[in-house]
Amino acid sequence: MAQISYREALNRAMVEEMKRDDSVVLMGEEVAEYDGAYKVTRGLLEKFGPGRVIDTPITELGFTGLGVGAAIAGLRPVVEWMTHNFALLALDQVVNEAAKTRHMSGGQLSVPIVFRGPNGPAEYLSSQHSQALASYWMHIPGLKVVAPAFPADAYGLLKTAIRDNDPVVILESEMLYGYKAEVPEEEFLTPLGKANILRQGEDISLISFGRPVHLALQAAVLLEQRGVQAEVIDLRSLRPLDEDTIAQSVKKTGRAVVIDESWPAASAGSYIAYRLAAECFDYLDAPVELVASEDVPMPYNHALELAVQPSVDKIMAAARRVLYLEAAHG
Amino acid sequence: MAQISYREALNRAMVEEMKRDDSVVLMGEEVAEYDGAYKVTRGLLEKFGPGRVIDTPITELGFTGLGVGAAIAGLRPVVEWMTHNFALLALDQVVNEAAKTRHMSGGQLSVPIVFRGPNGPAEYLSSQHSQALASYWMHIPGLKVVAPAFPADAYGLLKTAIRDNDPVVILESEMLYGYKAEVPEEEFLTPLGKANILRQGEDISLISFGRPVHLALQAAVLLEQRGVQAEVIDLRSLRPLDEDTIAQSVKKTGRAVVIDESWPAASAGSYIAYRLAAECFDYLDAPVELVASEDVPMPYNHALELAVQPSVDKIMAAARRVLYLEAAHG
Amino acid sequence: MKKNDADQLWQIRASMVLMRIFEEKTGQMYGLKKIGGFCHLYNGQEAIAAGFAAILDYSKDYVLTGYRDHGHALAAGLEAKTIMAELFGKVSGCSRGKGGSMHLFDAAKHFLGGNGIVGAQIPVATGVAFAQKYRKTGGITVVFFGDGAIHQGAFHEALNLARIWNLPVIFVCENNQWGMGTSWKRVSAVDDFSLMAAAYGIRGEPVDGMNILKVKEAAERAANEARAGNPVLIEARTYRYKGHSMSDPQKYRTREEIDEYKKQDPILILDDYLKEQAIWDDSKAASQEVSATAITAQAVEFAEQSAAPAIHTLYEDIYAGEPFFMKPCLSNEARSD
Amino acid sequence: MKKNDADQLWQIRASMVLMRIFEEKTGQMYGLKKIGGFCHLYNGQEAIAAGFAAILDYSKDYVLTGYRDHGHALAAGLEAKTIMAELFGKVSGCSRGKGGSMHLFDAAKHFLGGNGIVGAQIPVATGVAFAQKYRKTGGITVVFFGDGAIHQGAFHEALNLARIWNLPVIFVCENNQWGMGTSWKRVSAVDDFSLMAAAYGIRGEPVDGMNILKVKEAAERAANEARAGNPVLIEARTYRYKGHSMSDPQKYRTREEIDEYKKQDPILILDDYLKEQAIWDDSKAASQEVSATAITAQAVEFAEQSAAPAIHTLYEDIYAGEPFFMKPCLSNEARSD
Ligand SMILES: Cc1ncc(C[n+]2csc(CCOP(=O)(O)OP(=O)(O)O)c2C)c(N)n1
Ligand SMILES: Cc1ncc(C[n+]2csc(CCOP(=O)(O)OP(=O)(O)O)c2C)c(N)n1
Ligand SMILES: [Mg+2]
Ligand SMILES: [Mg+2]
Repeated sequence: MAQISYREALNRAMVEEMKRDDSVVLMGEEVAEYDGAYKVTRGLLEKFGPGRVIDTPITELGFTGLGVGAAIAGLRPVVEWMTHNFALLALDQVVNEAAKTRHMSGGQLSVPIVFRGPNGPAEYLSSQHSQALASYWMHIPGLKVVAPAFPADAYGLLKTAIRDNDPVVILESEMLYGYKAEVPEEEFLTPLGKANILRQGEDISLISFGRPVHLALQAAVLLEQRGVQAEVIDLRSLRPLDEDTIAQSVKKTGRAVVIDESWPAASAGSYIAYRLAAECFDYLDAPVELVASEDVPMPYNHALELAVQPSVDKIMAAARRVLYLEAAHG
Repeated sequence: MAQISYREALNRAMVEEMKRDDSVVLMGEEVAEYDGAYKVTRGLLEKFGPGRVIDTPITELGFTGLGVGAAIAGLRPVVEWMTHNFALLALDQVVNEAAKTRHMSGGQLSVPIVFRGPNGPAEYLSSQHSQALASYWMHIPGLKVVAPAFPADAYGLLKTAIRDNDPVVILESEMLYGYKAEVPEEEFLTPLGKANILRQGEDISLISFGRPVHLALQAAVLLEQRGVQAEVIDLRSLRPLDEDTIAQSVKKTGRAVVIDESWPAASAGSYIAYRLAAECFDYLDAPVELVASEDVPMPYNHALELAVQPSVDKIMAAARRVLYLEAAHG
Repeated sequence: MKKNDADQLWQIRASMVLMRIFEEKTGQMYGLKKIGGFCHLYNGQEAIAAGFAAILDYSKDYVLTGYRDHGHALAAGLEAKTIMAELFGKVSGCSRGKGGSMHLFDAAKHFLGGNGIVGAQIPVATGVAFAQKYRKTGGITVVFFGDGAIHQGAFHEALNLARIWNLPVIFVCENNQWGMGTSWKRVSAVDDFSLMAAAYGIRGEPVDGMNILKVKEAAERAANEARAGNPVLIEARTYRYKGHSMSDPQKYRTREEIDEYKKQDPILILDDYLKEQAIWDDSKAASQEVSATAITAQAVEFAEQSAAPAIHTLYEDIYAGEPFFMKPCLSNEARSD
Repeated sequence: MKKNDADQLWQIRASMVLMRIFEEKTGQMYGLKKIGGFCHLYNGQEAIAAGFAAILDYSKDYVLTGYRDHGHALAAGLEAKTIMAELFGKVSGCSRGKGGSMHLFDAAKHFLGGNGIVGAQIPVATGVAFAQKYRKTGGITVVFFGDGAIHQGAFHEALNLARIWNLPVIFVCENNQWGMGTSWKRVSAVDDFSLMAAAYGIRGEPVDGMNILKVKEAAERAANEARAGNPVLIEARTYRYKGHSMSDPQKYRTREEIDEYKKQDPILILDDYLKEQAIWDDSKAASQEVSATAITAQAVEFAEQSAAPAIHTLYEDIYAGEPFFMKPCLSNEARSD
């Protein structure tokens, strides 16, 4: 099995789907001639030509809406937002058009579109460029929302999303684009809505999605060194949410930490933590902990921006709390 | 004490603050010559003239951003969004400019602005016009967010919001505009961030904000008829959130139902329910229940749209569940 | 005048008469509370919908508009009864009672809806045109919007996209001179919207939107250009007779102003023309009124007698495949009623 | 030439030389990883910031721009050292290390920032002008943005607002011909942005943005009009010498293209003019370079030696009064470090 990067995995998924189905087109800022601001779309222009790989002006509302219309009319656009931060300008078209057109038309119209791009903090970018916006998409019925943490999922989820007949929002992470891992060479699809148990454990469940999954895995290693077996679950999908898998895990372990790089209030993470608190009420030995970003806009200074985000230390502190371990032990 | 409507209370607050401080200006679609789409700004043009009460073109992003700039430069704009649904077009200016300018400037600049307008469903409006968007604002550090349920709070919170040196989002409800109740004739301010215990009770806490507060009060009456004493708390403010008041109540009652007309996922209501589950872990006799809107876009048909929203019946069903009462008893 | 042309004009007249009578009835039904919410009537603007519909090829062309969509839906060939049923919130409505007045849809008739967000349909329509060009269907897309919508960023972003990609789309601003209670002049920096086209290197044309013949000519010109990949902006100057929506007291304008415009009523103008051309026929005209009245009455009848959607349908039409719902949600009772 | 005029030109030269040398140093510091993230250099565009700064009255006028803001900050009179300290993320930076390269601010100097969202500063600036008019300060606001920003809806909505309310604002499009790797021509329907002004009934003027004298003249004209309540759109044609940001490999253009533009370098053009006018002075010119180099070196020194912000400052500068945080949040340790 080849080791390929998260970026290459996304690229491979698009190449395969564009070959397979000529209704797939890609549009966004710098996706064509520049090969993508983060080089995710490298080589696509060359392979598929300017009719299918299309640079847009910097008009997020306009080209997102254009993508929605193209989807209604039968294409399968993949719209790249240079980052999710800029998608705030396009939110109306996603929430009021993409998510609702099937409904408002009484089921007549489909909007098979994929919105994708990096979400969440990168480095040294300050507050307008470092926002984790999963919660905004997860809130909206009519959308599907996924957040791959590994190259194989990036590949398999993007392929499924492109074939899906509903609008799918994909939360990537700039910090993961260079991350390499094995991806099977034969084609496969990853279903939307299925969590992945990355590591089995009996003592505590660490539940996350996207980039912080990697922090959870690191925390699990540290916990193991202390004799604690952590189950690590990568949600992969936020909408639908695989409640069965996480509730089953927490009913087994009785303890849970949810990790989400969003702000805490009205967030993806707090919703998941609430659902676990409700579903596993009779099984929990401690409150469900949520490790979120600090409730502040992201500062530029690097030490500060790191302090704002979830970290292995913060996960360990939360784990100690739910395990009722003394801090001194950590 | 005079009985005045929620609409009149908002109006009175604006009149007083505009008289008091000439830096207060009002702008929005139809606020001046038309007296407001929902007549909240009735008579203001006549009182304060077209220099201070200003009709805008239908350009939510543009005039919201203009308001932010005017606030940075020292005015205290009150920006009326005809409804919060349309504010999705303006979201970038609220999230990336209003909420972050103080921070990005290292504390140099203030953005004393109020964004207000009706939020949540009215009647027969279908899915683009019937959205409860509290969660989007509550998510964002740098904002303050309030949701009055009564004329006196509408008055007192709006006055405080106008004098506040930070951006404040006010969630009103079209369905409450005509609601009348007593408002003291002498001037007063209602602090942001303080919940209001509307009714004391020992058995269960019903916690809500905005319009569903009235449903909670009705449910409390029905519960009392069954010998159950419900404590009803009107949060009034979502950001800051008065956790002390609600946690204290739930520690006393051991049972809580949170009612929020938003969709359930990544929502204001689910966050509040999570916080209670975490803070009151050792006190809860049952999981915290959340009564939210159904996770669907709002249909036009009236019976359907009513079925989508929180109702007294749904609150009663949730209350029965947390009280472990048989449905047959209800 | 050729027989064919005369026939077409009479057909157009029938369509305008139907719109007018349908809307009058809609107003009545609103008064009887059979219809609720925002309901925006099209009276006075009929020549625009009719003029474009007359020259479109609905086998490949598409139409999108805003919330003032009853006239456009009729023009696109939706049956009056499915529209009325939709207004009544019935499951037999063209949007299954989900959309209501602002969200009429008929995919088969290439009528891609009503839209409640001012200006939002403009980029969406541009995307439909993108797909048409991509698929080389030879079709065009026409998108209607108001004088209020033209200031929205969505309009400007879409026009630029349409031009740089040479999309087959016609942007039609129905300037009925009021955006709710706001005179278009108070919120606009220019007094001729067709001027805005120059900022996007496309042709702009003002047209008398009360005159069906002029609208049709302009529509034909624009359609030819659009089919060749040249988007066009049309400003059709018109006037709405009724309030913005049913709840509008209309204090912002005078009865005289309305009456003045009614003198140039689009149906009157067409009638005058038919008379000028000596193809007027009293009984034919009268029978059009009778027929439209009958169609409308049948529509009301149909809407009245149609079933309301079952409560469980609120969980339908959200996703293509297996639906799912983030919890908490209504107990299962509702789903199986 | 009058002595005063000559002095002013030499001052302008000093300012442009400082921008150029400051940016070169910024590039080096980025290479040394003293600066991180997105960092957009202003080399090549100096005449625009300098030309406007020369005619503004900073006691009442305001300036806003995008993320390519170092040159504008220097022009507005921010000290090089507080800018460099900000780039280094130090607490002595002009935004306390919170903003970084894209978010330089100095309220006292009426420099209302840098902005990271393409086009977002345009409505904000229009609002500042609204306040100026409301308060009758006599001041104007100048807002700078790129050729990429001009397609954003925010631009169009703001221009319409500025005109209908007669706001004292100048919109300056710095057309450096590239929006990241996209040539402005590929994404624009027109080849002269000043044409867009007509859609809003305001005057548009193209100006050679490499020529400080022409920029200054245009700025003066525009300022006079803006002070009288007539907004103006200026398209200043220019060129950026460096990559879009520090991480740009620039495959989309040739070395020759860049070299061609460097022949019309704004500092060279000014030098030629000073020579033509016979007010050139070799040693004065050399001393400007020396002085700018020294200022920049001191700025680096200052930035190096400044303290990093304490971790607890991440909880500051969010609200005016008592701060509050939605839980969960970092344990109290961090707040009291
Ligand atoms: C984005 C948005 N803002 C505001 C509204 C509320 N609204 C509905 S119709 C309307 C006036 C639109 O006027 P115009 O575009 O001229 O169309 P007309 O009603 O005259 O057909 C307004 C402000 C809305 N639906 N969407
Ligand atoms: C709304 C938004 N979309 C996209 C970006 C990413 N981005 C940053 S700069 C840039 C190019 C802007 O080009 P231009 O306006 O010409 O300014 P220049 O960089 O040439 O000064 C883009 C696409 C952004 N910051 N904001
Ligand atoms: Mg109108
Ligand atoms: Mg540029």
